[in-house]
Amino acid sequence: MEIVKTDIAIIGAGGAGLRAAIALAEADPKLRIALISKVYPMRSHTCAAEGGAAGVIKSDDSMALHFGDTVGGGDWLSDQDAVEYFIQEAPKELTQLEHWGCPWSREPDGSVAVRPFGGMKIKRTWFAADKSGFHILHTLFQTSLKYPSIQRFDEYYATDLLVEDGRCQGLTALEIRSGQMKQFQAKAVIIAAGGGGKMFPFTTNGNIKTGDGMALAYRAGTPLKDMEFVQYHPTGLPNNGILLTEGCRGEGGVLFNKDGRRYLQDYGMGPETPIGQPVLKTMELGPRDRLSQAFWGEQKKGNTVSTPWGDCVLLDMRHLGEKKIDERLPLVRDLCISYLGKDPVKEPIPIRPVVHYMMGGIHTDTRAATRLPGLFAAGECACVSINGANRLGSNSLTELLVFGKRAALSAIEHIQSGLPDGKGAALAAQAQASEARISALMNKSNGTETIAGLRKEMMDTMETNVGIYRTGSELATACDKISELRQRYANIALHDKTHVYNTDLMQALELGSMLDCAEAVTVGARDRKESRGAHQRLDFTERDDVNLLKHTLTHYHPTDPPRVEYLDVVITQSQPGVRDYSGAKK
Amino acid sequence: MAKSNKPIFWGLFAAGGTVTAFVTPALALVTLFAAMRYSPDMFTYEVIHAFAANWLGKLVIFGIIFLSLWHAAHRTRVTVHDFGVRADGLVAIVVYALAGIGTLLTLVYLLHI
Amino acid sequence: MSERQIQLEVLRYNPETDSEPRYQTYSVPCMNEWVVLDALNYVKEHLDPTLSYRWSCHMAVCGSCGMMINGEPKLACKAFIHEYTDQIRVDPMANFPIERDLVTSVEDFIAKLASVKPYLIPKEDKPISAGEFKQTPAELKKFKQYTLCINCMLCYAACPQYGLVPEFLGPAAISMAHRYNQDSRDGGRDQRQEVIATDTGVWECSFVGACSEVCPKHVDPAGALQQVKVASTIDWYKEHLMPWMKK
Amino acid sequence: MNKPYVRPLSKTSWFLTQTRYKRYMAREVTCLFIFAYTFLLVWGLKRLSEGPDAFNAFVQALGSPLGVLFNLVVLIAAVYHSTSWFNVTPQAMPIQRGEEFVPGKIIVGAHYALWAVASLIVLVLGV
Ligand SMILES: Cc1cc2nc3c(=O)[nH]c(=O)nc-3n(C[C@H](O)[C@H](O)[C@H](O)COP(=O)(O)OP(=O)(O)OC[C@H]3O[C@@H](n4cnc5c(N)ncnc54)[C@H](O)[C@@H]3O)c2cc1C
Ligand code: SF4
Ligand code: F3S
Ligand code: FES
Repeated sequence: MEIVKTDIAIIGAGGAGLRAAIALAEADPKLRIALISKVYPMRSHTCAAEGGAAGVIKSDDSMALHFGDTVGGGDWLSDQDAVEYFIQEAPKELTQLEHWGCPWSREPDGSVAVRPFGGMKIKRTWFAADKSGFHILHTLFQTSLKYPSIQRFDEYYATDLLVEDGRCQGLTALEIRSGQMKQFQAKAVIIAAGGGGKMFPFTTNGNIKTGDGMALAYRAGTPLKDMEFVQYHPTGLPNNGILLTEGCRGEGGVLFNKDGRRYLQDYGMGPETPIGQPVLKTMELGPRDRLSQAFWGEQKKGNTVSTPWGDCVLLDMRHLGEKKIDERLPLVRDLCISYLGKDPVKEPIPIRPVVHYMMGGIHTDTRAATRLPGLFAAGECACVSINGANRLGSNSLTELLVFGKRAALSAIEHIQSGLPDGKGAALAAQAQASEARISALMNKSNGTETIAGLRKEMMDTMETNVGIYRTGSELATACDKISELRQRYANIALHDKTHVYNTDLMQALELGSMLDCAEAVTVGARDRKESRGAHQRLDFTERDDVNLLKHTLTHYHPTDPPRVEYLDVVITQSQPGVRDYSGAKK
Repeated sequence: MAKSNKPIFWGLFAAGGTVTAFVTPALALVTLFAAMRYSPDMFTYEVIHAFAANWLGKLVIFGIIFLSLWHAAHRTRVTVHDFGVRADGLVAIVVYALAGIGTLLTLVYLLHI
Repeated sequence: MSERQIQLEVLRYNPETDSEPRYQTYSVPCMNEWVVLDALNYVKEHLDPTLSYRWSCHMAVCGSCGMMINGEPKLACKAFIHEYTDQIRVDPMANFPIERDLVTSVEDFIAKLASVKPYLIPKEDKPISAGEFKQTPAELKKFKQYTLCINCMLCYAACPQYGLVPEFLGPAAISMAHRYNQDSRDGGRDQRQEVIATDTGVWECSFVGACSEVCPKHVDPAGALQQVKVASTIDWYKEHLMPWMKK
Repeated sequence: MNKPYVRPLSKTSWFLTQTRYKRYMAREVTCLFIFAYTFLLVWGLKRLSEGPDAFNAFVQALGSPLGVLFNLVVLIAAVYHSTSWFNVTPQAMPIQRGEEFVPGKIIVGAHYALWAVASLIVLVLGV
């Protein structure tokens, strides 16, 4: 097996991975950096982010306000020391991107423009029309081309971490193009492999978001945190889950039920604000969890519109007018016309909540370090946690930057701490075991389970039992089912025996990752007997700050369900309070 | 890779393309009328000669012919390439030589008028 | 949501068993609102798990699903079934070597993109603490269109000059250089000219215009390339006829 | 093992594979006619410099069926060249006024208008 020797290996070349790579290259041009990604960097799902990235820059804003919005939005499950660090770094990182050429939208005087976003009290979301993530990703990717020390391994699928002497010393990866396994020996590894929304059938997430990074760390023995918090975005296209950015509502779009009522006022987010004059943190500018829950309420009351793709409510943007829509939301218009055949300039768009983001992920501290020395994580796959029980829109893109860089700096500190040389033979043995696992998977001919079949059962389970509102019995069913699917996974059949670009094999590996993550989600949800943020239980409707102002940590077990541990939330300034999204009252 | 010297020719090509786009159809129409004897007293020696005898006229005629030649020459070079002939150096010499000769002759004739 | 039976004719190539590509036809029940990518996914899930192709976002933004659909370079996730008859032919992107099935090798494009220095080379140094560079909406608009490129390479699949002369830098790479050249914050044009104003750079383009016709993001690379030619020509004449103008 | 397959592309007949390539080649080939026509003009100039008889003989020769046909073909080619040239000018030379770009249609329209004026002048002078 070919060995690639490097100083720091990064798994994932989305927003977080690229930011980390650039930070490493800038910190020390002599560092050897291996940037490993299963897709070409600009294909990473950061490209799909539309709305924008939050950071305090305008004079009417303050760090304290961003802090308050984030912690309240996260239903006090956020670690406040992490949030403090995050909001301090946010404007610097967004300005840094500007210096790298990101085409942020501008005010007439040439300064960067900001837009309102759900759950934010002040306009503080930097945006590049409605293609913010796309521009961030391409700016980072293109900037990374400046640094010769960043060696890219595009279309390499990371399969296992190498852990020896209690620290992470590299990984194995499959070169997809050739089907060959490669061993990467590194003094530190940063995982930035994105989220895992694909374990649900109806999601804004791309095909590549299969929780690989989380599963890699999890299997290597470092716990996953708060996995039960899965964010639904309230405005997805009903037929395929394509996201209509929160910017739609930020710019003044409103939500109606089938009777033409602005129903959000019936869910504690009123009073109704005049059309075309959105008020921050009120009505349509409430947070995602509340809006998605309100949809569920309307559906139960029979107030939704039925469409060929299921029950919907209507997002009306007509009053914004063609000019504003074309300037601020061109992609949204294009997506509605192309994929639904409806023009938001002319008619309201049917929408429904869709799985969007995972608040949980690899447990890291404020330094982006995991519990495994030498292993760091950043981006959606990590859980620092700044997002707590519910992420505010536009905090994630910023998080990629802030903690991508942080992970890089921590990794450098780690390798400068005087590490002993790795034991080549031991690492090679692990790498060989990893290779053997893959080739066994590929060569098995007597499997009876199909990838597509198991995947569908997993998705159905997650959708029916682990949705916006959950109950103990459904969650118990889900836990059993996922655990069963994990057993059956061992009996999977692979039809494609070709080494070159074997997507069948990739899907099998991805399914493995998703099942591991799904188990952490279901077990975490079953055991969290309260309602907080995105985790709402019909059998425990209240938030329980006495017993559960805590993070869930799930520990992997190869055959059994995970072991669950709880960890106190870090509170520095803000004691749990009431989340108030009826700002218009005051 | 050094910067190309194609701009010399491309500049002429572009200027020529614009000039021919504006005047060649009309010119062709005039000569077509003349060829078809559309009207006996058009395109007469006297009128044309008077035009070409004057310095401004000479300049206009030279400008049109010069730019048209170089426009056509450069595009011919590309077109020959597009038809699969890969001897670009040789083709370039031939077409630019043709345009050069045409330019020279035009100058000579104009000075004789 | 009507359903139609579509005959999907896909070019297959397995480098380990085939000496050359061949077509394979799948009969796929398609919803009318589907895109060709949905049909391929149907094949992969239900008919033939060995079919290989790239995709991710399903919303025409990641740029991975470029292929030839009825001979036309398209994003499979933006090729609507209802725009086709019941017979659809799918080929890997033209002008690129086929790695396997619908997967092509794109290293050449990536290397070319990297070669044009597609990043901001700032006119002036400015520390982060001094805040952002000012840029008016008009200055932004000047290059905005060229930032929309998703690197899908459909323009390369459409450009015959790239097919005929593989060394050609090609539409998207040169447009990206132009994007930075046009940015009011940038001062790197001279460096990029060294790469793009060459014989295998912009001068290989004969303004076929196919690139802009197929570009799913309306980047108009053909326009960008002509603008680069105009600017390079002005450079040349300035340099040679008015040497005193040189910096 | 990797064995990328390169599809053959004919260097001499590639342009037959797509309509847009045929349109392109038609546009490129106009230059041959413009080339030839310009030489005709040079020839005419020579005859003009040789005096009225020579010039009249030249005009006479133009009138042959071949001459008429040639002029006709050139006319068609030249018109095709003009339209294909003007239609793409906004791409090559966009004009930004304030924040917005002048719509391509206006730039193309202006060229067509100017074309009409130029043609009129040539016709008035020539006829
Ligand atoms: C449609 C949509 C809109 C959004 N809009 C916003 C918004 O407006 N504002 C906001 O703040 N957030 C938004 N988000 C959330 C945000 O975009 C994501 O959380 C963020 O982009 C994730 O970035 P990342 O770098 O962590 O991962 P990604 O960009 O997903 O990148 C993951 C990387 O990991 C690699 N990878 C994964 N597995 C492996 C493996 N096994 N081996 C090797 N490489 C691997 C992939 O190739 C990829 O390069 C949005 C999300 C979606 C889906
Ligand atoms: S210019 Fe257009 S066609 Fe070419 S790569 Fe970019 S987006 Fe794709
Ligand atoms: S198709 Fe090719 S030749 Fe030029 S205008 Fe576009 S790059
Ligand atoms: S799947 Fe992303 S562009 Fe088609």
